[in-house]
Amino acid sequence: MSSEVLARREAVRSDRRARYERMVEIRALEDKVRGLFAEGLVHGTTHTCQGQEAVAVGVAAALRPSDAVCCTYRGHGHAMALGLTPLQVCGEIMGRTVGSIGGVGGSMHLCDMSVGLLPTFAIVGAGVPVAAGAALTAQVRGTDDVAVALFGDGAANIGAFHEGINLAAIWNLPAVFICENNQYGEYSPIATTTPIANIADRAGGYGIPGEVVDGQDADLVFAAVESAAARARSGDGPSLLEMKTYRYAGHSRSDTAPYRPEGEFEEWYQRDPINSFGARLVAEGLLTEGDIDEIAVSTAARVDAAVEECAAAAAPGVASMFENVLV
Amino acid sequence: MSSEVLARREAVRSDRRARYERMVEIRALEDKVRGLFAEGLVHGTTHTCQGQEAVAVGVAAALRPSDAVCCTYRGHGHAMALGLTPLQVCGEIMGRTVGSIGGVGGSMHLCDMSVGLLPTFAIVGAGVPVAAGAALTAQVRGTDDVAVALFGDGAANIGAFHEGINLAAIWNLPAVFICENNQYGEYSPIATTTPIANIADRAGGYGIPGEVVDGQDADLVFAAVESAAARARSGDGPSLLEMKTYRYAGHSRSDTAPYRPEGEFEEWYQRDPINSFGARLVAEGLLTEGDIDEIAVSTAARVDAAVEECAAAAAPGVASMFENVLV
Amino acid sequence: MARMRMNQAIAAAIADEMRANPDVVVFGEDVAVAEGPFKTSAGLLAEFGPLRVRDTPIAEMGFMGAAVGAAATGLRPVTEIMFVEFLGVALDQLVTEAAKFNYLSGGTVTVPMVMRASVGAGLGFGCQHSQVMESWMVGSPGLKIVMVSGPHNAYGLTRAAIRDDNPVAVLEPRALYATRGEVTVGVEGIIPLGRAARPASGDDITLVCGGSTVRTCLAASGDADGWTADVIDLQTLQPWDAETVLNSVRRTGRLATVEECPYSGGWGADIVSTVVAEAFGDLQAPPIRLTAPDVHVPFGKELEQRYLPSAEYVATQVGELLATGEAPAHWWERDGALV
Amino acid sequence: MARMRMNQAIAAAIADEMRANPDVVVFGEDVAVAEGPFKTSAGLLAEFGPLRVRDTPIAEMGFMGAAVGAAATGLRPVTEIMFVEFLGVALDQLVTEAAKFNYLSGGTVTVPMVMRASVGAGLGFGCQHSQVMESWMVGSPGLKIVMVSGPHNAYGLTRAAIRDDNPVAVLEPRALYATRGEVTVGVEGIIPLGRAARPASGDDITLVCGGSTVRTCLAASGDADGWTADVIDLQTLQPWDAETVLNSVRRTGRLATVEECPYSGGWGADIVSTVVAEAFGDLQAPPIRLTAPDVHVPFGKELEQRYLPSAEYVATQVGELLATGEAPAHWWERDGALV
Ligand SMILES: Cc1ncc(C[n+]2csc(CCOP(=O)(O)OP(=O)(O)O)c2C)c(N)n1
Ligand SMILES: Cc1ncc(C[n+]2csc(CCOP(=O)(O)OP(=O)(O)O)c2C)c(N)n1
Ligand SMILES: [Mg+2]
Ligand SMILES: [Mg+2]
Repeated sequence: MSSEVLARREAVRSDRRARYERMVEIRALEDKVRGLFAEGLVHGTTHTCQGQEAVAVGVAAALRPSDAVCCTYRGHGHAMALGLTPLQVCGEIMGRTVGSIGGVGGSMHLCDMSVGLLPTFAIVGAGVPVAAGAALTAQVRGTDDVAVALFGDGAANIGAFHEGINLAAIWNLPAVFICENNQYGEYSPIATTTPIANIADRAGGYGIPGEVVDGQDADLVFAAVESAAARARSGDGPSLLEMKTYRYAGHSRSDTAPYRPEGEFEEWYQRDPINSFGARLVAEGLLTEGDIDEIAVSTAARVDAAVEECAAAAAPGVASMFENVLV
Repeated sequence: MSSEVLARREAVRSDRRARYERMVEIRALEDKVRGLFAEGLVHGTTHTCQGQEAVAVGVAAALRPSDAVCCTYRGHGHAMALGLTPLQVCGEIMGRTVGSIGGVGGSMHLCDMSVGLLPTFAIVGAGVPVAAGAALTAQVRGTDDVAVALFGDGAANIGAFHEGINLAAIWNLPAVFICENNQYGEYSPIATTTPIANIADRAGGYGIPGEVVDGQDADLVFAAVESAAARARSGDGPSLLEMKTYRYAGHSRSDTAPYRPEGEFEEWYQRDPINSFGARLVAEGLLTEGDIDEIAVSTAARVDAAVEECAAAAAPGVASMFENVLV
Repeated sequence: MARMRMNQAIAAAIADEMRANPDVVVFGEDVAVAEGPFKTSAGLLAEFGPLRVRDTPIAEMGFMGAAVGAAATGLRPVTEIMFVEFLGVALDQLVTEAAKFNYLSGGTVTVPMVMRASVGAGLGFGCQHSQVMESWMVGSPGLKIVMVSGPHNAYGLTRAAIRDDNPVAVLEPRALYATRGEVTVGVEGIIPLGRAARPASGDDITLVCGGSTVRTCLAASGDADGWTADVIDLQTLQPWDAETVLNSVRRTGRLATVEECPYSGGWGADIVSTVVAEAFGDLQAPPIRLTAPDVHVPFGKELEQRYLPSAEYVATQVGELLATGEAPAHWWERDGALV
Repeated sequence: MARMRMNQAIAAAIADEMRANPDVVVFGEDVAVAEGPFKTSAGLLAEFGPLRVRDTPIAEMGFMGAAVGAAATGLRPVTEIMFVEFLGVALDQLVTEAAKFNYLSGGTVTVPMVMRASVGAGLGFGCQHSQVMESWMVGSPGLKIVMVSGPHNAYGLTRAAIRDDNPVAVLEPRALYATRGEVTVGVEGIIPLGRAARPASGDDITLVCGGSTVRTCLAASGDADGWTADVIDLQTLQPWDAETVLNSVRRTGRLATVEECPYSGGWGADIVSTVVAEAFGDLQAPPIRLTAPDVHVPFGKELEQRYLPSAEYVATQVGELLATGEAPAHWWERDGALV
């Protein structure tokens, strides 16, 4: 498994076409998830990331497998961009032993250390100081790895954000703090909870660089993360990047997003990260229109197959409840 | 007691000479506190505020008794400036029934709601969101009271600071957040814990005004707080004020401040808030040199008498432990 | 009387208190416009407006602290912690500030705030969103803790909590939000804090429960073969109604506590230790505790149900206790349990 | 063997682990330059330098989270929470993140971090700086909890905690930092987690204690008139050594737990509830719990000492238990106690 995961990661790192394909794959799996609930194949909740795929692949492309990533419950896309297979992700969502942690965690809890994905965080903001700690490891050991925290716009108002970034700044840690501003924290539009327009502006309060990035453009995301990571690797400390993006689905399974102003989705969809990146690759001659169609079809088939494999896979037994509690 | 407390508050509010006298009184009591430990009259710890008296009287002068004040463990000066008597403060430090909460709290725990002093906070940062809540009461009830949080430079790095100010900003609450930057958080110089020069600059992250104030000048403190309070009273929301000040003593009883660079204290002492304010009042003809001497002598005598009264006062009995736990 | 779901009963209780007292305000994450993730504040914003019903940023320490400050200066805030685990980022304000303010003000300041939180397993939310965590709050003098077990007492206890002058934590099993039941509405429906209820009575054993385990105990004793139980729904966990429990145990001679939390650190241990100290001579068998095991709440429908003490489990354990006079092994200690 | 104060023993334990393993790092508020407010990190910065020994901002959530991240990626951080109450602003990272990481990584990630905290009353720090708060941590699967009771086991348990692959909370009674004692230094001095010690043995009662109450129990039993006690210092509270406790109680037939925390929610209840379930037939008297009352820790030397269970109190309660076979009333329940 681990070699497949690493190969998938390497593809995203080295090949923009693979980034495109991965975005398509992420979208395909996320689109299936709601249906799985309807079919009774999953219970509980889930947080999907349709619309935010460019952030996922851009970040993963800019990082090395030895870099550490602290991600949230909205983590399916990041996990797959980092290399996890649809089987690992969907298996976890469905609670099957093929899931990335054996099916005992569920949708919010993915992990694969072979590509640097720490256990994803279901507590808002918790990953921010944890990323500082992972960066501390790199600093103490003298490697040039970096640690990345991914968190939402809503998380920028919680104490852990403030404390984690301040700590990284004062210790000059090799960390990159990436806010995925998808415009909503749960059902609340950001303007109702956050008195400033750009989260990136908070960087000034910690004396570190802050930058607003177009999160719908995988190339721009990649470039911004790569340069913040390079800065961190060379000992110049942390940065705060804000990816302006949008989530197409509701906050979680039960949310149909009735709070959205009319036309908002449509406006964002104009700049759909997958469509626009595909068009760019076609324009650059890296893909043909035919490739685009072929990728859509073959990816859907692959994802369908993974979902079916999950449905047929075993659920963890009672003993699993008692495993990995006290070593 | 309450009428004396209110009268003392009114004096500070209306009369700059009273502000001078109160600063002298604060200094006199604080200077006695360490000795009380030596004499075995107090146990535990204490945090004194010599050098920060101008902040205390400037803040108290600008507020009304109906305004709410959330202050820290370094609260003796603020309490007295707000009107509490030396007996109430020293009684609490010494654990006597004459103390402001009956002697069951100790040095870190003062309170007198008749002048708006909420229970002082021994947990760093805790008072910041609590002040937002007190401001909420004013907003909901439609009064024009304000709430003030007083906290240290060190507290500006804790989550409660971030969450409390952000909440006040987004709700446009009538609050004034006042950082007493006395250059150290416990034994750590601020530059080792905080990556920016002015805490006031963090105001931008919340879209509210931030201002650096000379905390050694009682008039400037008064003016800054009064104008921030006026802004809050008129519905224009919270502000963040940073008072640059200095604590002459160590952090707490057991600290002799060995970490201080040579000459630092002496440099700050040049601008001692009491001496300079006294000189100004003399220059303005509001006091004579003779008054200055007289105030020193009579205040010392009054404080000595209060301390003696405390020493003779009863300690709370066992029953007090069981009071005020569940109503 | 009115028939409603538990989440409706909670919203009704808050609304009735808001009508009765203009000082009652409500805030939390998405409680206003969206009416609460579990719809426990349905209708409040519409009726009481944005001054009194507010959405907060995601900042539990911030808004819990704001509740403390608001309560200390005259309001009666009702706040919502969406999942009780989120108290882990805000506990200071509830336990170290609110609960101590009356003491630290020499009795001059009260902090009449309510912290409502959804608790418990059963809905597939995974191990950071499925716990009960009473243990974070028990042992905090100055704080009252309420566990609601259905629409009826959710209404009555919530109203009492809002009226109480102490900070009160109200724990709501989220698996029960959708349960329907008859509710006595109006002031007659208010249920005093500190008193247990006895939804079933019997002679052979006292089953002490609260929150989600009340229906478990009722199901177990309702179907029981050859024994009857006094089922005591604590309702208030701190301070708990020792008199009712002791009177019952003195009569039945046997005690089982039924808790949703892990064995270690669960509140049932407090009940047991008090009962053995006070009523040792009346005990005909060792008091036992039926709990979840000392593990994280697993994801997966079957696993999660296995984690929770079930009615069948209660019946089995009580049956064995009665038959042998000895404490039966926990299910996870039995041969073959883990295969 | 070396004679040292408890704070020196802690610093020595950390230093020895830092020498043995370059992954051990230390951080907390004023632990580096100032060597810790209680001097529990004396000499560390000088010997190991600023890369491994660091002062943090006042940001417990931040640095506790940093410890989680550092531990998950290969370091072994030792962090200091100056007063355990400050965990109230950081509990999430210890209990909801660190303790669950191994589970949430399918066993692939360990979080070998140590959270040291000073605990307890007796020094006049007032009610927000004098508690023990084990209750915040007990009941958190995946977390170990250690209570040290003097220089010897402070050294040995701290080293074991640093070597352990789980997150470990080490609770240090601050009233004992200045106590001197003989310490077995070196790897022979390492004391395995999960095992209790028996600093005194006897026949009439088992006194289960930990942290500051160990010396209380030793003083009480040392001076006892007409009875002898097995004094069991738990050392590790989670998981606690049930075997040692049960074996002792089966022999003595009586149990008293002696705790510094308030009666409600104290760990002794866990011990009692397990003992009554497992050894009911061996009990000759009701197990009792000797604790502080359910109040805030008062300021004032006499009051604070009165708050804590004293050796005299232990002697009185045990004497009465032996004489009457019944649980004596708590001191605060007795006639005239509160005048
Ligand atoms: C401390 C905490 N508070 C509240 C929640 C509930 N919650 C889960 S996701 C969420 C919204 C987070 O919004 P944002 O940070 O913008 O991330 P997004 O979901 O948009 O990716 C909330 C309130 C939580 N998990 N943790
Ligand atoms: C949450 C928390 N962490 C740590 C402490 C211990 N502590 C008490 S005062 C203090 C220093 C605070 O510095 P600052 O905010 O600058 O205020 P100052 O003491 O200088 O007035 C510390 C670390 C505490 N009381 N609460
Ligand atoms: Mg968002
Ligand atoms: Mg300071």
